[in-house]
Amino acid sequence: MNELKAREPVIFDLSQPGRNAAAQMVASVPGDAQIPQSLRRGSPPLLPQVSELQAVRHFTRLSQLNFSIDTHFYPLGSCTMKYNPKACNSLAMLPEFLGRHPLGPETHGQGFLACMYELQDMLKEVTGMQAVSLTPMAGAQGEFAGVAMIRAYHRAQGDLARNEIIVPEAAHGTNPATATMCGCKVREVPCDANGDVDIDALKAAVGPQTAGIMLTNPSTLGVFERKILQVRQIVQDAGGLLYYDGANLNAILGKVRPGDMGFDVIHMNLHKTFSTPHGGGGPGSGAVGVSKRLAPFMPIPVVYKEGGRYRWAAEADLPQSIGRLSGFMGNAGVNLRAYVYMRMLGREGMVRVAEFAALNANYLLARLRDAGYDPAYPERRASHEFIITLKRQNREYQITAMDVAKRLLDHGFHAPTTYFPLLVPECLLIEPTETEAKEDLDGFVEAMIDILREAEHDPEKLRTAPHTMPLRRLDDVRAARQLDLTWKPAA
Amino acid sequence: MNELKAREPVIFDLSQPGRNAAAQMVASVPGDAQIPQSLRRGSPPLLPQVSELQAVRHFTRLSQLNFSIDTHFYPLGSCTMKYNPKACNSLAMLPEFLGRHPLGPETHGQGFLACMYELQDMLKEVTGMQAVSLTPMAGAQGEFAGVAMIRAYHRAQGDLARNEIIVPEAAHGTNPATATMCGCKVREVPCDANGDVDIDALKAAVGPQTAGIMLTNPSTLGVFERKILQVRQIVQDAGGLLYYDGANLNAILGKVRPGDMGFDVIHMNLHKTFSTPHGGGGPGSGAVGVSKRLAPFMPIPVVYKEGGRYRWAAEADLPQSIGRLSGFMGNAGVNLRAYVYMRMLGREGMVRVAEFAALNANYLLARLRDAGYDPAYPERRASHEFIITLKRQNREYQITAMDVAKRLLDHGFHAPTTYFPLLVPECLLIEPTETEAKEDLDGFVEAMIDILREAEHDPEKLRTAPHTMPLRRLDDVRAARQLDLTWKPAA
Amino acid sequence: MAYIPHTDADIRAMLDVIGARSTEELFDEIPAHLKIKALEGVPAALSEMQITRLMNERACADGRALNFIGAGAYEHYIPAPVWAIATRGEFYSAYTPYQAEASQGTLQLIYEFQTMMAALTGMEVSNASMYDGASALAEASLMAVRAHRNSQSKRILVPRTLNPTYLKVARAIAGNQNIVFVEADFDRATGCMMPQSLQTHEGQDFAALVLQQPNFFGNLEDVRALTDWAHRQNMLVIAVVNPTSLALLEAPGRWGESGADIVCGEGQPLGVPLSSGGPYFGFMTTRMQLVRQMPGRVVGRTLDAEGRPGFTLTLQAREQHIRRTKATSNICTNQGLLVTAATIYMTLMGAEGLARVAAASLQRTQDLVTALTRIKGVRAAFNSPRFHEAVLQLDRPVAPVLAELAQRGVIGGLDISAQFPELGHALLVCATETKSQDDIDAYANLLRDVRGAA
Amino acid sequence: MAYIPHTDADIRAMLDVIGARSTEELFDEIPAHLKIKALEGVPAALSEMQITRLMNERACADGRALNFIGAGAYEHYIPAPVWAIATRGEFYSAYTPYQAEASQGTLQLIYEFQTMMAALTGMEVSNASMYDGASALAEASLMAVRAHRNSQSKRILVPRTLNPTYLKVARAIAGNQNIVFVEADFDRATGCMMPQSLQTHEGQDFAALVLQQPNFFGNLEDVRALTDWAHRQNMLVIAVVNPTSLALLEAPGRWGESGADIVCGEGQPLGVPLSSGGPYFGFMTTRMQLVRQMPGRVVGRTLDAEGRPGFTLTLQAREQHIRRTKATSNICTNQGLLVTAATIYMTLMGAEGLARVAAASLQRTQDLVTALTRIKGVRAAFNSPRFHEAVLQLDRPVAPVLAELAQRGVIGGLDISAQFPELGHALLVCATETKSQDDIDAYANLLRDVRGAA
Ligand SMILES: Cc1ncc(COP(=O)(O)O)c(C=O)c1O
Ligand SMILES: Cc1ncc(COP(=O)(O)O)c(C=O)c1O
Repeated sequence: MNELKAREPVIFDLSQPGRNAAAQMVASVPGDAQIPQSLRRGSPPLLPQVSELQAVRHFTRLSQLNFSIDTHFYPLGSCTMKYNPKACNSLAMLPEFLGRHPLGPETHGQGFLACMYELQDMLKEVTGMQAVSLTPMAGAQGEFAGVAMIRAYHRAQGDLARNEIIVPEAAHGTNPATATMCGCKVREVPCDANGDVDIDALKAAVGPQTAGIMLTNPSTLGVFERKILQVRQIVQDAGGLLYYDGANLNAILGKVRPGDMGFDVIHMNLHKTFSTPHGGGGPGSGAVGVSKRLAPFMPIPVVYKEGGRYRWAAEADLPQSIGRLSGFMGNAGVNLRAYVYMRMLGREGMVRVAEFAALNANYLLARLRDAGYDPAYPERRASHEFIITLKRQNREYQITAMDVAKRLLDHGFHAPTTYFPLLVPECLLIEPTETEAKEDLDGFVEAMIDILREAEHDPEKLRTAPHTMPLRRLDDVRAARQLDLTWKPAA
Repeated sequence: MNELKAREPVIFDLSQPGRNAAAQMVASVPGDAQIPQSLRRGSPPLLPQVSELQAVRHFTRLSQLNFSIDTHFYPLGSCTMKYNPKACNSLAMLPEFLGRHPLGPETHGQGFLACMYELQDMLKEVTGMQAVSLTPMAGAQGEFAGVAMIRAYHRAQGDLARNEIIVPEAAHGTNPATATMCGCKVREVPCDANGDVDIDALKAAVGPQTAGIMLTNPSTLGVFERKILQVRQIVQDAGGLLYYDGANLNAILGKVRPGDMGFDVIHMNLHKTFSTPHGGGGPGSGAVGVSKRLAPFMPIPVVYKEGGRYRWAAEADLPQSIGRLSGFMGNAGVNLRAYVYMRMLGREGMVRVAEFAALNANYLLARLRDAGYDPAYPERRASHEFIITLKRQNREYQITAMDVAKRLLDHGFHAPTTYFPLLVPECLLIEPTETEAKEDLDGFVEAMIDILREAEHDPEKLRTAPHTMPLRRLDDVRAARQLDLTWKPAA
Repeated sequence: MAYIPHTDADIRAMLDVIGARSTEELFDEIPAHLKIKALEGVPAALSEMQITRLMNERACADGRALNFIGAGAYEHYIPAPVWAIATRGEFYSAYTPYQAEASQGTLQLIYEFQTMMAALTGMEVSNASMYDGASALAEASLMAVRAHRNSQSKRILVPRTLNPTYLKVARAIAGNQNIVFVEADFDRATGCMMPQSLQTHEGQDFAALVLQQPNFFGNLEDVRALTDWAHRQNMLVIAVVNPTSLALLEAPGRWGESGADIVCGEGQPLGVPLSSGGPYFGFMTTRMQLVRQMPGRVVGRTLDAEGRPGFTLTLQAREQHIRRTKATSNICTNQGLLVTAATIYMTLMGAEGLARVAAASLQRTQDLVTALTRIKGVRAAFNSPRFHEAVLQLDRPVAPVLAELAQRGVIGGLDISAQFPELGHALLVCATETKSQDDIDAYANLLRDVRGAA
Repeated sequence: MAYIPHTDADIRAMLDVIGARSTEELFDEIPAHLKIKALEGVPAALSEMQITRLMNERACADGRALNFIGAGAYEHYIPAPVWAIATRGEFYSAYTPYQAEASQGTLQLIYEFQTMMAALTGMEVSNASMYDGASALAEASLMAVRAHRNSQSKRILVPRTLNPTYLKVARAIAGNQNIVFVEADFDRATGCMMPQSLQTHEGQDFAALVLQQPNFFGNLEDVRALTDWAHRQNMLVIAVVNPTSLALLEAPGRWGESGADIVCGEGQPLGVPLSSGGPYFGFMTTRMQLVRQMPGRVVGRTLDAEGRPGFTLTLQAREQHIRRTKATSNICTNQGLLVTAATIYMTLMGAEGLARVAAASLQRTQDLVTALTRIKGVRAAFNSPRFHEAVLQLDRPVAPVLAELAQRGVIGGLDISAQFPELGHALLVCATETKSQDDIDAYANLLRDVRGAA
């Protein structure tokens, strides 16, 4: 059992007027006298007033209130919570890299640019695509870049009618949201009972309005899309382009390549497959790989190599580009981390990612099935993740997937993803990742067995879980109804 | 209330043959073939076999089982547990400093040597001594250097009879132990009822055998030695030298200087007064400052500055030196941390250390007295620390100082030093340090008030404390009787 | 096997439980002819020691020249605790706090962040971050169009004094939804928008006016008058601000009569290193009234089953994982770790520290301008009050001068001549509190030299 | 006020409670004429930004030359997790684990460390660290004299192949208790002690024989024969060992018939950076039988009040805070943080990783010797098998050659001519796994150049 530390006051409750972290103060200069009175701030902003020790203690203690990969098994499906090597962080944070201004001269950035260039190359290789742009700052922005390129392509062909994006209903929410943001209509197609795309529905959905399809593979149902070539054929025949949501690339690394399957564009989540840290919500990096026909439309900048020197390629080189998606060149530091990771894996290590992710997922699936849990797709192999559904337990014991999730916290495991994908009732999407040892998987199974026993004999214990966290279950309804989004001084 | 995380298996229990942190492995080379068979190891040492993630998770979780300054108020008397600025660490760990070989050429160490030289200078200034050597690696080694210098001095004077060191009975255990290690006899002298040295006893103790006195000031009783000039006179008149245990320098920084009081040698604990981290037991640095007559005997090496260049001074420069106390030049990185800290405090900040350490100590003493606790020296000002004695509570409620200490852990405070100094019964030696805010002192007082109430109404709760730690009270007697000092594989 | 903990015995035992003979068999649902054999194009694995050496060599090659570029990314001193704490595994290796009870650390920190950003900008609510400043403006533009109650307009008025990259990004992103950005010119003498120059746009239907303060040139716009003008024109006001400057400059929430409606900007100056351009974070704050139109994650304080206060993600009905096609944005992963750093940074600085940084930066830039304009052929382009950036005009092309300076260890600013041809040989410079008088003198001497030599 | 949290209101309230008018009054027990006014000689305070810049400049000035010195401190690659974890506040800012229940992290880690050191050295028990390798030998010498059951001798026999600084330190420390160190010469051809050469000391009363493996020259001593000889002579055997080498070399606990009695050495190679000489840590292991004579802290596993296993400091009756004048040593603060780093290092390396580091270092040094002795006027001094250090003999004084190399970026080894005049122009070199063939070639080419030029 694992207990988190107790609660910690809000930083403003530690504040005292006149207190500060003095070693951080630069000398007072009268610089502000140069600001016209009319533009000056009326009263200082309410920021904390604490000593350096208070700040260090507060945030150190806050950190201890988190589960994280570094402290807990964290099988959050779809998120690929694998070990983030410390070296990736320390090498991306070398002082010269941290100190480089993004608009600094290329002469003073050849080292950095070399890393970016080689990263583009390695990503091309693992996806089988023709070119890569590293600028999207997360998966969703990679999706945006992809759909925008698809639109730009059709427009460049003079085909202005294609503004519909097909999205299988199991897709991650970012897929439909991205299509909308790109000004497209979304047409959802269902999956069949085994988790593959419903081919007849797809056939019915395509037409001259079809801009393309966004396919996640392995899908968020945790299975490989077996009809992928059929899907490709149907969409291509209809004149649509093929978008590959590569968030689950971890599952197929070195086994099969989207480019070889005829896809036009893929986004990768470097913060998943290439193990950059999730940072409590981010940052990520959503690099996109493209086919030859989409290459002219890539988001800029990208890195070119000419005569042994590296340089940024931008508007002048790629006049048809969909443009810039970030103020500079995307999440450079995240890309550096991915670069370091990929170099440490090397060609032989990449393949193992998929193999051991699959081994861990299929092992966990087999053991949970033996323990009495129901796989959502019992006929299928797990990819790097899989779904169990608690529909039966919900009926029999009136416990929910959320109850099980919360009870897992008491056992010292972060919960799997709950209620996603939306189409599987009472589901848990479980992704162990390849970096977890068998013993940890076994520990998780033991906990799940305990929980199932508890569901039978003491379901109330589940419904009221967690019991060992600093707080009991939080009232989300109240949070949304009585919005309290900022701290306010006591009246 | 604060709960620490649950227990963690011993690393060997996580080991599996064949598992490793592969990214850390350099290529296998046949280098060992060059070792004659007769000298080769028979079987590999039993070291852990874990993955990098397992190692990171294990030690991260272990860390969370500690109280520390960064997470808790830690009023451990005599240890000066003040905030360790993060900048001191990061600047001492600049790659060039970390990478410097200690025997590398001085041409490639001028930056480092400049810091050491200036640190020597600043320490001279704050102590009023004539010269400083940074080589002792902790307070106790500083003491050793000091006593060795005193002996060397007498010997150089041809006075071979002086081999007795006078130590007030309140002294820290390192004082008598050091004198013994230096081949001296120890003569203890008592303190009077108000915590000052018993002058009559001192007079009786000195003689032609007196090598010197080791005086801690403020003493470990938490009070300033008011008769210090008398003490000096008596010892000097008897031909002895004066050693100043400066572990409590924090209390007098910028207020009074041992050199001005006529002392011949002082050791400082840079890990106390100058806030280098305590690291779960160390490292420290026990720099020594000396008077003119002891300067020729300083431990080597020290840094000289000549014509704008810095260099090591060693055997050739100081032929009378007591010699080397470490393989290179002491805990260089600790000295760097102290240097950074002192530069950030500056001349104005030094004085504040003593002022606010005294303010916090006297405030805490006043409040605890009001709360019903008995100061050991009610007539005296606190220095930077003070003693309360639980003799009365022990009699009335049969609770001990240890019970109170353990119960404090449940309140989220590290316990003060217990049962030291040995001559005050059931004592707690409390040192808040200047970096703690009033609110934290108040929180500590609240806890002490609660505990006193509990002593009256529910003393068993104290006797069985702690209750919220990962473990209940540990059996020290068993630990010493049934020695289990290394993990052994299950038979 | 790097980062794979499996022993041979583990593999055998696991395959047995699965009922497979080899790991290869686990991929039997992939059409066989699609499978590849190997990734020939990826180099062989390096040990951590080898990649460390390689990265160190590359970093050293890039060096640490003295930098005087700002232009949207600013070199401020970052207190040592900031990243020492932000990189603690518990922050670094956690994800979006979906399980609130096991993520109170991240959640409470975001709540504190929201409070600080709301305070700094003078607004009521903040989200938990956007990708960066530029994309935040794109999102703010979409939000303004969505949120405007009395207008269906998809047109947004932007000053030419806006960072040109921000406009590009806003167009690249919001352009897909047919949002049109109309540029309003600036006054050559002041380098600011002038209320008069907006007269041509009066009475036209715009969803919003964008105001950048300080503007791309570093000049201070008359945001009071502009805000009031925009509101009279039935436009919302989107403020794009530098957070450091807000320690001294009026909060957007109090611009003019009723304040800006949406505030966004680049959070990088708040404790995030330059790092070649990212990861940074965008921020966005707004009025409570518009909170349901705001994109991005939001944390709220609530109670647990025993009535104790705690924190949780809230208003998720705006987000893509619930609302899908109807979401306020597609953003999912955001810039959490940078928010962590910024929250620690703001805590350590406080209002006083931030004001000192702002004032020192302002002063330093002033000193730099003074030093450089003493050189023949160098003059200040504008006569407005400014924050910590300035445009200089040279008597010759900027690029070769910068190249020469760079070779001698000084990165002398950004050549903006191509983007603003009307300014001639224009150089945008910035000096923050990190630059000493010696640094400024070194730059000036070098520039004098380089000019002399040329 | 740097690091002082007190507000004016706090100060007033606190003085009120104390009943004092000013903080100055709190010092009224100090004789007035002793008080000083100010510390004029200390420079004014620097902000963290300023000292950061200063330290960076100094570090840069020192640079990062390619280093081939060993001589007791070895440049090995340190995995990134080691210091990322060791500097976590909970390890870094805690103290000696006096309150066991609130210090299980440090305590368990030390227990794991003790286990690893005992395993590596083949002994039964380990302490929780000494200051460094040299002082550990001094303590081991004192311990041997104390612990010897059948001898009152205060004499200790040491080989001249022992690191000369170790001998100096042992003399400086143990000499005060009249311990006498007698040196035994080495064989010129092998650079090792020879059992025969000890014959002169046969039958004399010594408390112990010190054996360093590998010895100061990097050569491998015949520790089996020497250990057995010493035991026959009624001496205890103190082994001084390089921990990395123990991945390949026989553990001292199994030297000869009955093994060494006390093992000590420098722990630095186990994950501690060179850092100009410290902080490092000394280690010491011994037989269970001698545990009560061992200096330093020791952690034991015990049970809590509910019978659960946990860790605590034990055998404290040996230590200064209990035993005072009768303590085994005066050591109090030790090198805890370095032990933390070493424990993480050993965990990440495992026996396999450590063996690879050892083998690679050995091979690299071999390659270096091969490359350098191809140069005219450079030859290997000894013909023994060695670990990862070697003595070369040059045909000219070493110092100017080294100075020239250093100026060109290579720190070419340690000049030991003065300490060992019988070896002529002697240069001690070391290459660890961190050196590539390119590095070695670079050194060789440079040396060839330098010799050519001279
Ligand atoms: C399948 C899938 N697609 C897209 C995304 C969106 O990626 P991001 O969160 O980086 O924007 C995710 C992850 O959250 C995902 O799991
Ligand atoms: C008064 C006093 N003297 C000496 C020492 C010994 O210092 P160290 O532990 O650094 O050896 C200490 C600290 O523990 C002390 O408090």
